[in-house]
Amino acid sequence: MSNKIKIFVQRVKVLIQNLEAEVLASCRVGADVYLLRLQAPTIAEIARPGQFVHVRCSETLDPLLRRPLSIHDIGDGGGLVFLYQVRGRGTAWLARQQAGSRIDILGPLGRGFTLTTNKRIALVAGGLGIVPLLFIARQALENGNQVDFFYGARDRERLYQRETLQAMGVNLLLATDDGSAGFRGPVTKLWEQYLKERRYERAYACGPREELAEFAHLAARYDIPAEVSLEERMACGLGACRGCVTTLRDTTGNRYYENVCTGGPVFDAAAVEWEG
Amino acid sequence: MAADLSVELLPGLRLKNPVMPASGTYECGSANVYNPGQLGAIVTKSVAPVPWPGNAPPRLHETTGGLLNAVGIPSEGVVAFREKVLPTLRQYDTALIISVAGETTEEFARVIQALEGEAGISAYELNFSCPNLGDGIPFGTNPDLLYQAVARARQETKRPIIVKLSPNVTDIALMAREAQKAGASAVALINTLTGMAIDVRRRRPVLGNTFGGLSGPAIKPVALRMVWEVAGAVDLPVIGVGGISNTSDALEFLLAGARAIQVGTANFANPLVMPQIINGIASYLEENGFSKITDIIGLARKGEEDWG
Amino acid sequence: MEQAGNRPAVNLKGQAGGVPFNPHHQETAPGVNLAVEIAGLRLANPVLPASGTFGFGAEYAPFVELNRLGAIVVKTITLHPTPGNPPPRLTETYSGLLNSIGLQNPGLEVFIREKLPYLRQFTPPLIVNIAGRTIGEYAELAARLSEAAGVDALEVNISCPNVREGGIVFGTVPAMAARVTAAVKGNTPLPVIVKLTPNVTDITVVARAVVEAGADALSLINTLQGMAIDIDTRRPALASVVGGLSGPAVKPVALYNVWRVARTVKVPLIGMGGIMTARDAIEFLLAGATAVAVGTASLVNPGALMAIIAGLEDYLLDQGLADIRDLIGALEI
Amino acid sequence: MLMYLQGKIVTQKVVAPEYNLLVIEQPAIAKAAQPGQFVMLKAWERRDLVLPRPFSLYRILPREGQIQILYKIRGQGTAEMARRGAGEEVELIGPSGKGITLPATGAIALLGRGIGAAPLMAIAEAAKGQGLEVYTFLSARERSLLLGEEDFARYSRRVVTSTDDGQEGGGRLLTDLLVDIIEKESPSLQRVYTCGSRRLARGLIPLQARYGFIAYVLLEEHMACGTGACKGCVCKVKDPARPEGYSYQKVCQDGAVFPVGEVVW
Repeated sequence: MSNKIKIFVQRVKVLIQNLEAEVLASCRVGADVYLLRLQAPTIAEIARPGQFVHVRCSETLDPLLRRPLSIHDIGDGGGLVFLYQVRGRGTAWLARQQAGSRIDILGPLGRGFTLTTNKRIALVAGGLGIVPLLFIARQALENGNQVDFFYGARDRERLYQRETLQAMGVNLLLATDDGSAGFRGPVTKLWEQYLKERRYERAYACGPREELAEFAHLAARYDIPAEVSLEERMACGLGACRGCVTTLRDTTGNRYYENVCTGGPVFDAAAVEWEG
Repeated sequence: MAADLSVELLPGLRLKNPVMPASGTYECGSANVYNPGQLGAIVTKSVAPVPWPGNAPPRLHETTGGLLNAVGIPSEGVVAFREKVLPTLRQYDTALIISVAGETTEEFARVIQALEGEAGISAYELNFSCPNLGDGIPFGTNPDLLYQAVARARQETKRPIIVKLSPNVTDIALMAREAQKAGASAVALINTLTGMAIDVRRRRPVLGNTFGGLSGPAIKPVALRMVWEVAGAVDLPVIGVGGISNTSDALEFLLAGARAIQVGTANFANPLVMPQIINGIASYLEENGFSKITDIIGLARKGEEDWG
Repeated sequence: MEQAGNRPAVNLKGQAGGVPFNPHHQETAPGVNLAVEIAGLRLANPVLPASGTFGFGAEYAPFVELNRLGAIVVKTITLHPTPGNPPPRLTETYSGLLNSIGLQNPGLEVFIREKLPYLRQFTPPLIVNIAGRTIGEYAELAARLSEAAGVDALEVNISCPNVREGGIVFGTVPAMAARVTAAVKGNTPLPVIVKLTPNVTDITVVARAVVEAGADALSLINTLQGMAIDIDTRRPALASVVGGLSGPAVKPVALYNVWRVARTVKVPLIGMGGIMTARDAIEFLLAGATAVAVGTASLVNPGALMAIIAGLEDYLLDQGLADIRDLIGALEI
Repeated sequence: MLMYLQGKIVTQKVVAPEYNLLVIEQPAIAKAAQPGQFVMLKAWERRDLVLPRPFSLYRILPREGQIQILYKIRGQGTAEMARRGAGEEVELIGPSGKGITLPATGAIALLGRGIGAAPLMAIAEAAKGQGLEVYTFLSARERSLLLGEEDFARYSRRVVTSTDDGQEGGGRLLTDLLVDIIEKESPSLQRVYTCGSRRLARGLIPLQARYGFIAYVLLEEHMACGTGACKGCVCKVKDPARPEGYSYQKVCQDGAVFPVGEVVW
C-alpha cells in the first residue's frame, strides 16, 4: 500500500512539556494585575528569557483556549513566575486560583531573546511590557552585562516590580505619562536621551505596539541590534494552526507572515512590519 | 443626559428600545419579574392556523454552549389565540409582533386573515424556518417557496411583515432579497441551526424528533455573520437574533447593522436578561459618548469597502 | 520528566478521555478491534487529526505518538506558497474558535522536499489535504502528490473560493464540487476523500454529486462561517471579517450533517466538528462515520488524540463490545 | 408566583456517594413554595452550560427562610453545584409547578424510588403538619441509597423500605409492599404520591379503583425555562377532546404533579 522509507531520525530531546503545576502563590499587585508563582522545575530549568507558557484557564470548555503568558521570572526551587493583567474570562479564572490549586501549562514555548555577555544593553519596557524583560534583565546581569532598564507606565502605581528590579542591580530609569515618577513622557523619549550619549550593544523591548514601533525606529537610527517581544492571540502555541501570525519583512523588503508562537514571540525589531 | 434608545424599526413603527424576545422563548408575566411594557416589543410564540400539539418528548437537550430543541411549534391555534391570549398581550404599552407559523403558503395566509380584524398588532413575523417539521429541510430554505409565501401573506394585510430567515441555507442574502421582492418589510435572522445529539449509552438520538434546532451562545458567530451579510446586501431593516446572552452580544449585532435584536435562549437562564441588556446598552452609549442608539447601528461597517 | 509537584495534565475534568498521557501507550487491549478501513486504507483505529489543526505532524510529536494515530492528516497544501490572511486570524467565541488562516502553507514543492521525508517515517497512512484556486490546480496537485513517495490518500478541500468564478465557493455548488472531484480523481491512483462544507442548504446534494464524480470517501464538516465584533474598537475581530467556527459549539450541527449524509451515500465518512472526548467520537460513529477527526481539541489539549483513542478502547471494554465497527451507523431511531 | 432571586448557600453536605443536600437561604421562595413544587437553579457562570437545572424541594422552611434540595450528581451542572460551599450565591427561579393539594383528612402514601424520595419529604412534612397519617415506601439499589429514611420516620406512621439486592424488604416492589400495608392495616388512604420510577407510577394505576385512592406522579423532565415559555418539558396527557386522544402538557407549568391515570405511559 505505501512505500514508506524508514529513516533513522535521532530523537530530539523533548523540551516542550504539558503538565499540571501547583500554584505556590498568587497575589494582586495592582488594579487588575496579578503575580503568580507556579512550581514547575522541569520547565523553569530550561526556560529562556522571552519564552512563554500556554496556560489552560479553565477546568471546563469555557473559556476554551489556552492563554499565552510570557515568563516573568524564575524563582528559587523551580518556581516559574508570571505577571499578568486580568483582561477577560480566562485571566479572571486564573486570578481566582489560590496556592495549592493546579494549573495545566504547556511550555516553555517560543523563541527567546538573544543574550550577550559582558556588554552594555538597554531594556525598554512599556507598561506590562516589563513581563519578559525582568527575566532577561536577571539573566543579563548574571552574564556580566550592564543593564539600563527603561521602564515607562501611565503613572507611578502602574510601575510594577520596581523593588525587584532595583534589588537585582539594574540601572532603573523610570518614565510616566503623568510625571508621578521619573521622566514625564513616553519611555522611548527617555531612552532617546540616553542613546545620544551611550552606546548599547543590544536593545530589547516589550510594550504597546506604537511604543515598539518607535523603539525599532530609534534602534535603527542609532544602529543598535534590537529585539522586541510581540503579543498575539494564540490557539495551539505549537506552530500547527498558523493562527497567531505577525507580518515580517525579509532583507529584500518582501512581506510575509510568521507565527508568533514558534517564530517569536521575540523578533528582530528591524524585521517587523510596523505599518501592517 | 440619558441616551436615546428608540429606533424606527419600520416606517411608522418606532420602538422605545431595540430589545425584544425571540418568538417562543418568553411568556409575558410568567416569571413575573418585570413589566413587559419595558421591552422594545413583545414577540409572541408562533401561532398556527389550527391547534398543533408539537413534537414528542424529549424536546430539549443542552449541548456545549447551546440548546438543542425540537419543540415543534405547539399552538392553541389562531382562534383560541385571538380569543384568549391576544387581549392580555394588547394591554402592554409596547409594540406587539405576532409570530405566524404554517406548513403551507395558505396556512400563513389563514392565520393572518383571522387576525386582521384585531386591533393592537404592530407587525407579523413569519416563521418559515422551524426545522422540526417534515424531513428537516423546511420550505423556508427554498427561495421560490419563500417568495410565494411572503407574497401571499402580503395580499392579506397592510401591516408590516417581518420574515424570519433560516440559517440553514447556502446564501442567506439571496433569501433576504426574495423576501424583499415579495413585499417583506423587514427580516429577522437567524432561526436555529439544525443539529443533533446522540445518547451513546442507549445509542439513540436524544431528541424525540431525532434532530432539532440549535440556539444559544454557541451559534452567535454564525448569526452575526449572517446579519452582517444581509445588512450589507438588502435595503431592509434587519432584526438580529442568535445566541445573544448579554449587552456585549447585543451590541455586536447592532454594530453589524441590526436595527433591533431578539433575545431567546438567554431568557431561560436569566429571566431578567432583556431589561439588563436595555440598561447595558444605555450605559455603553453614555460611556462612549453616543447620544442615541442609531449612532452605533452598522458602525462596525465603516470603511467596509476598504477591506475587500 | 515527572517530578514532585508535576504530573501530566491530560486528564482534566470533563475533558478529553481520562488517561494520563503516555507517549509509549500500550497497544490496543487484546480482544478489542479498533481497526477500520476507509477507501482501501487500513486504519489501526478511527481517530485522525483534522487538517489544519495538526500542522505537519512534527509540531505535536512531543504529545502525540504519531505511529498510534489512525492516519496522519496534514495541513492544506496549495500549488504555490500561500501567505495566508492578515492578522488577527483568531478569536475565541462561546465554546468555539473562529479562525481565518487563509490556507497559509509553504506550497507543494517545499512540502515534498522538506515535510514529506519526516512524515514518511511513520506507519499510519498519510493523508494530504489539497486546495486549489482553479480546477487545474487541483488536478496538478493530485498528479504531483501521487508521484511523491509516502502519500497514501488525498483529502480535497473544496471549501475555498474559486478566484476565476468570482469567488464562488466550490463546495457550495454541487456541479463545481463534482468537477473538482473528477479532476482530482482523473489525476491520481490514490484514494480521494472530499471534505464538505456545512454552509449549504442541503449537504446531501453536494455529497451525492461528489460521490457520483468518484469520491472514495467524504469528510465533514468543515467550519461554519461566523463572525465576531470587538465592541471596544467597534471593528470586526478578525482582519478578514468572516472566519470559520469550530469547537464544541458546532458539534450538534456536525453530527446532524454526518447522520444525513450517512443515510444518503454509501462511501465511508470521516466525521468531525467539535469532537473533544471519546464520547463525542462515539456519537459520530453511531451516526454513521467510519472514522473521526479531532481538531480544536488538540489546540486545547495537545494530547487529546491519544486520550480519545484510549477512551474508545475503554468504551468498547466497558460495553463488552469486541469490534468498533459494530458501532458504525448503529444508531437506533 | 414565580420569582427570580439570588439565594445564599447555608450548608452543603454529602448524604450518600453522589448525593448531596443543599440548604439555601431564600426567604421569599421558602414562604411561597408548596410541597411538590420545584425551583430552577443555576450555580455557575460557565457559558458552556447554558441552562439552569430543575430541582424539587426536599424541605420548605418558611420560618427559617430556607429551602433544601436533595440532589444526585449526574452531569456537569450538578457537579458544579456540588463544588459550591456555604456563603456562595446561586440563582433561583421559582417556585415552579403546581404543587400538590393534600386531602383534608385520612392517610396518604408516598412511594419514592432513589432520588425520587426528594420531593416526597416536603409532602410528608406538610401532611404530618395537617394531622394526616403518612405511609412512606422507599426503594433503591442498595441500603446506602435509601435517602432521608430517618427524616421520613419523623413524619410517617410507617416507613417501609426495599432494596434491589434484597437486603431490605426482600427486594419487593413498593406497590406490592403498599398493598400489604393496605390489606393489613387498612388505613383510610386518600392519596398516593410517587416519584422516581415510571414503572412504579404505572403500577399504581390498577390499584386506585381497588383501594379507593387517587395516585399522583411527580414527573422529571429536562427543562429549559421552568416557566412555561419554551414548551420543551412536555409529557403526554390523555385528552379526549383531541383527535389523537392526548395532548402535551408542560411538566414545568401544568405539573410537575399529574394523576397517574391521566399520563399516557
